[in-house]
Amino acid sequence: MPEPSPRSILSAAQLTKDFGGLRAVALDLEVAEGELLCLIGPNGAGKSTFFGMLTGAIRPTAGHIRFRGRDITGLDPFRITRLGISIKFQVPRVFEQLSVQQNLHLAAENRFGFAEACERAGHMLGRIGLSGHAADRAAWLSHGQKQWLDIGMAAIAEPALILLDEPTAGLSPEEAGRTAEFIRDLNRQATLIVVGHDMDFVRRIAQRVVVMHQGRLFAQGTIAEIRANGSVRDIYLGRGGRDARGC
Amino acid sequence: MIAGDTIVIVGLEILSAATILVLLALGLAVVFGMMRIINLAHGEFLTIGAFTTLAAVRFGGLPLWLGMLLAACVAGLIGIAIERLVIRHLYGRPLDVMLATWGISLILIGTITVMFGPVTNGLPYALGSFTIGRYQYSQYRIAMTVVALLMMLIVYVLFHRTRFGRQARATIGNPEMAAALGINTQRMFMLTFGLGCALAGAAGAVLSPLVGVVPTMGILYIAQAFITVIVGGPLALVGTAAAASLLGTIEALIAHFPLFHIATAGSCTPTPCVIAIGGSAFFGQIALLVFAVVLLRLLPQGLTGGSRNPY
Amino acid sequence: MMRNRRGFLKLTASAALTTAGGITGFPNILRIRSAQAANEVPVGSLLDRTGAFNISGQPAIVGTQFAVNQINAKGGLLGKQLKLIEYDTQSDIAKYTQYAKKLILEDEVVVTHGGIASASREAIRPVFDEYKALYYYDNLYEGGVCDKYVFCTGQTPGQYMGRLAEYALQHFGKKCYTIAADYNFGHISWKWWDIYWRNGGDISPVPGKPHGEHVGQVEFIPLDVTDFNATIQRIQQAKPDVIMTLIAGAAHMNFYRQLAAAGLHGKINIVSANFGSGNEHILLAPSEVEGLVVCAAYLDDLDTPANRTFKEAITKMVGDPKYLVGEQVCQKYNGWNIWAKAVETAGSFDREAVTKAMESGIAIDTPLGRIKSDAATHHLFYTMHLAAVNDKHGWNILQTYEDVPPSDDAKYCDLIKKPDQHTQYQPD
Amino acid sequence: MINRRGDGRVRTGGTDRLAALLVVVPLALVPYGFKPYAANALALFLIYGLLAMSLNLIWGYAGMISFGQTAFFGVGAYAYGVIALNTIGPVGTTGLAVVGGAAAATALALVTAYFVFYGRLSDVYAAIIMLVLSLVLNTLMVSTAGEEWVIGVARLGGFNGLFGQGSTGQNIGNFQIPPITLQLPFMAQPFAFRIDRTSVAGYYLVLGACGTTYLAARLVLASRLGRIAVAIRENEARAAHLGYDIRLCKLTIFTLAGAIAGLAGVLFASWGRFVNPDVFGLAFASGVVVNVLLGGRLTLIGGFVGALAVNYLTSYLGGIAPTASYAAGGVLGLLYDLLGRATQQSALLVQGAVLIGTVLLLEEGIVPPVARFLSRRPLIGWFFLLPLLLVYFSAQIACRQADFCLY
Repeated sequence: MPEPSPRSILSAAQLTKDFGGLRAVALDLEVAEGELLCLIGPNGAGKSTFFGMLTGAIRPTAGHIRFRGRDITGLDPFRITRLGISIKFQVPRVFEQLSVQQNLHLAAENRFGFAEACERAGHMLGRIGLSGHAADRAAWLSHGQKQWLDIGMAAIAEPALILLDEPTAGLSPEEAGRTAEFIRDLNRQATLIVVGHDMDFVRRIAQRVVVMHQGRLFAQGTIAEIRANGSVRDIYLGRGGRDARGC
Repeated sequence: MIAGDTIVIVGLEILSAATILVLLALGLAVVFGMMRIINLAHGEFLTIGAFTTLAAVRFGGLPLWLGMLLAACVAGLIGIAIERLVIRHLYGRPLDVMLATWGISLILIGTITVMFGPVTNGLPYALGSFTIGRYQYSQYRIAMTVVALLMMLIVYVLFHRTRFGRQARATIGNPEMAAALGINTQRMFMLTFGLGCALAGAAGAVLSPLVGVVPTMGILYIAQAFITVIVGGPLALVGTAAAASLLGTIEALIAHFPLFHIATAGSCTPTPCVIAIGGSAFFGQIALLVFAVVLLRLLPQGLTGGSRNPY
Repeated sequence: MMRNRRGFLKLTASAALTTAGGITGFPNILRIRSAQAANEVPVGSLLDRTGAFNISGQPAIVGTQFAVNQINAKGGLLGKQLKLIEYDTQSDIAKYTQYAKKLILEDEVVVTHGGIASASREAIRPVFDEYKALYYYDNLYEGGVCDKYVFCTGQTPGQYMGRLAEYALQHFGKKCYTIAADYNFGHISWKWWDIYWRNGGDISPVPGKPHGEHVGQVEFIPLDVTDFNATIQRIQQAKPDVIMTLIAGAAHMNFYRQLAAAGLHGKINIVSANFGSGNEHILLAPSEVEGLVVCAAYLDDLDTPANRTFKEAITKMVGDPKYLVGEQVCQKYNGWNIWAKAVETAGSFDREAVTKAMESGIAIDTPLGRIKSDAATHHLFYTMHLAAVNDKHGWNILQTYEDVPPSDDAKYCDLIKKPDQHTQYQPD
Repeated sequence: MINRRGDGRVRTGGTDRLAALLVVVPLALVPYGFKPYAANALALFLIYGLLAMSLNLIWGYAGMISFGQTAFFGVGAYAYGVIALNTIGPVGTTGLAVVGGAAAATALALVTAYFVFYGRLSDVYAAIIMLVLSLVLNTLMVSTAGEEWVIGVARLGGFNGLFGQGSTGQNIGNFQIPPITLQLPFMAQPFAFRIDRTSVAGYYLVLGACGTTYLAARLVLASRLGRIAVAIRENEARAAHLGYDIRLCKLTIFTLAGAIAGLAGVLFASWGRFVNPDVFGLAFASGVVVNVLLGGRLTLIGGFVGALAVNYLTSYLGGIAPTASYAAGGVLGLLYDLLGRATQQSALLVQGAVLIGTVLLLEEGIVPPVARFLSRRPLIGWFFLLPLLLVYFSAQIACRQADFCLY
């Protein structure tokens, strides 16, 4: 288990992505081993694109991503995952036709092999509170349960860095609360970058908050500092100039 | 050493080859390229067009051009009927559409055979010929090129200069949104499909004075049509035009000039056995297919794959 | 489980049988047993009623049914009625093999006629050889089949090329450009045409006889090519006196039409091996093909009493006075009749007896004239007609030759000296 | 494309045994209950079924569709033919040819798969590319009629199909493709697997091959590879982000499928002792897809069921002679005439209707509903269907073998 330390686990240097002339992301960012970083920003700020580049789903136009000192820019998703970065997408992506247990097992098998994956899946079922649904088809789960299953799948292979894209999207307040606990719990083993929308969820988990706007790092600091920052409020209220999508 | 008139003739051959590909592919481009529907019955709509023209001219005594117009309409109407009866139930299930359209093509072939019998028919050729140096060339082939251009113009105007076009593009781009904007998406799909079939019918009509008209003729064209559309990529018009001229050039050139020879085993008279690569219709077709595959390896989305809006 | 229930099951058996007969995918026993009625003898026919080859298949079926009906109407063969078992091979090669096996193993037919394309014949020849069954192939084809169990009653290159070459050399000139279908019919026919053309109409050189030569390269046209543009330009480049076409199916329509469209009709003479067998002379305008010369076995313009009555009877059966009686119809009719003759001569349906009878050189008079079986090659001596397309979708018969031998097959094939052959030859 | 209801593993333990019995018993007994033709036709249908199963494997379980399985089928058939024609003389067996045939198909599949999956072609394009591959091979093989296309004694023979030529190039149809001929340990001399009046070994060879391949495929699907394949079918991107090498997995499964298609091709060439370019044709290619869709794309057995259904139907239609094909004049006559000509086209019309019907009404195909029925009402299966089959076949056998017929 990596102890929290100032050592950087992930660094993005002049990381840029253009979509047909539009600059979606242009970012420099350092993430320290073991920290729990919250990434916020208005719609189209480029958060998901940034995640896409971290996981290899999107090829950067320019710039570099280093993971534990190794350049992973433009690697295939599966290779990046094998290096220890895993992601949960904004919309839960689970294997709907497979049972909950099978979902988790698949996620673990690649790293731990069949037998161990079974017990780890069982264990994870407990942690995400779906023990009662082990044999159910994922398609039958509620939205919140799917979110948890997806997080579980991202975490079960014990990656060093977990990316969570809006883990509370569409959850009720108390569900969000449980999710927050679970995330803090995960942070004991892994570094986390969480994209969040609703501020009090962010407040509950974040150590450091980074605000993205129009693809750039707009501001960063503790949650308190960010809340104090007037211009941040402005961009949330849409006073910060054109939105990055340019429409 | 190639003489001047030969060069001109080869040029005309290329033009003609490209024209035929455009004719074959345009309707499919509208349906496959825009609605992402694999219409395996496309060839049969060519057949329908050809037979309608035949019937109109032979039995109806109409002038050829009128017959062709009629052919387009008939094909279009049949297309719409089929869309209503079968295809509209299958949107979002591309493979099932493919299967259904295959069944439709069988039924169409059967029905046409029942109506017209299995024999080869045909219309006497229209127009005369003109002379280039040592060669004579059919005027009708030039006329075909004109018609092809005309058809493309019509498609362009329809989709870019009319209300229908805007609505259709909106629908195809994002059905839910279009519906929310109060566009009758069902109707748009229906009309787009109908248009595709009408174009196919017109193509069949235009080809009918040139080729034997048989109930099974559609099968001969379907592969070429698909290749052209796929190579063309998302842009229905530009893509088809580009792909057609590219593939047409390749086919015509390879079909006209032998590239090299390969000696093989086996006893031939006169010995030795050689296989001439190029210089025959066969290698024209092979070249077309192989080129298409290689090109798709390089540009998986086809020639116009780079562009972002698919119309 | 079955044992303890047998009693109960026996009761329900018959019910079960009928249901199961319906649901399981195999011929119901009832059908099999009723197949052999006392005074009936089953005979088989494999033709393409549907699919790409039905152009030839449907007239062939007309000829077959007419022949069998006529034989039965005359009281059948050896006192037995023929029970015609037809299968639609749907232009699918695998179906040919499958149905051939069915005819032999299940319907137990005494003879099978059929096959349109050479490919279909080659697909089922192995089956008939394996089961030692009798097979008749009644089509004009590229020649060379030499098989103890197979009789080819269609005319072969030796019969339709020799006289054609002589005529073309005499009237058109010696420079010939050949286009051929890019499959076996085209390739093998081309080899024969090369021989007959260069020898001025004979299978081997004859000193002092005018002989032809080729200009340009022989061109093999893939089956699915409909655009002859390039070919036509190459022909103009080569400037031949005469074009020989060894093409098949719709290619005929397309080629002559596009040739005429390029304004070349009348400028270059055309001879063809098989033009007209698809009634192309009716479908194409005189302005496209008038003057084209063929050497054919059957032409519906043959003005003989035999042919007149034949055509009447056919149109009556089909119920369409304008029905075009083409070569396909007559070929199948002749094929069945010469088999019937053989059966009567042999006094038996047995394959070996019938084969012997065929090899005794029996002859019959047909709508197209006399045909006589050739012992050595299992082909026929033919009556051939040299004819040119006239200006009213008909033929001008220029010359008629009787007892034209299958000289090409005779060159390689002798099933009397060497009976155990099941192969096809081509010229070297 | 994924069906939202069935998950492809509908059948459960007990029903599995029942289903197996219901399938295996009749298949095993056919040669004794019917004339040799039944075994012959059934063998062909099973071979088509095996080909269809190769598509089931990649489509139903890995979610990748290929219209070109026929390419591998055809290559397998041709390769078997060429090698067998050349080796049957000197060696006396065709074991090498069987291996070679399957190997050739596998190799082609491997290359194609690399090209498609590592070229990142999108699904529809990939599917069509496979079809194009098949069509190219078709055009190519059709034009090999010339005498320059000879491999050893094997004459490719263009449209007329593959034959062994004699010592001279003139004797082009000298001998045809031999049936699979093996020298197994317990055999005195090489044994040719044929299906005729005297022997049905060929049928059991096909049946055995199909059964073994089917079980092997089931094993593969139960393995890690199979689980990843399903994950890919369900959500490719997610599977990739779990660290699975999608392309490698696809490549493997696709190559396996190619090998199966090749094996089917080998059996086909050996069954008809003939192969010609039609095996690469458009009709045959789409036929495979049809079989799979009709039988059920999400079950391995679906392809077999579809192939049996379609082929039995078309064979049956091919057998009905046209009624009233020639009619008298008059309006009624015209109607008769139309009816007659329609019956002539029935093979096409009915097949087309079946296709459309399946797509519109039977989205899952035949197997899943039947399987669900059996698993819901196993008693009907055990105490009605199974006995029914046993009775029917015992009666048939009694009739065929001992000529003791109930009617």
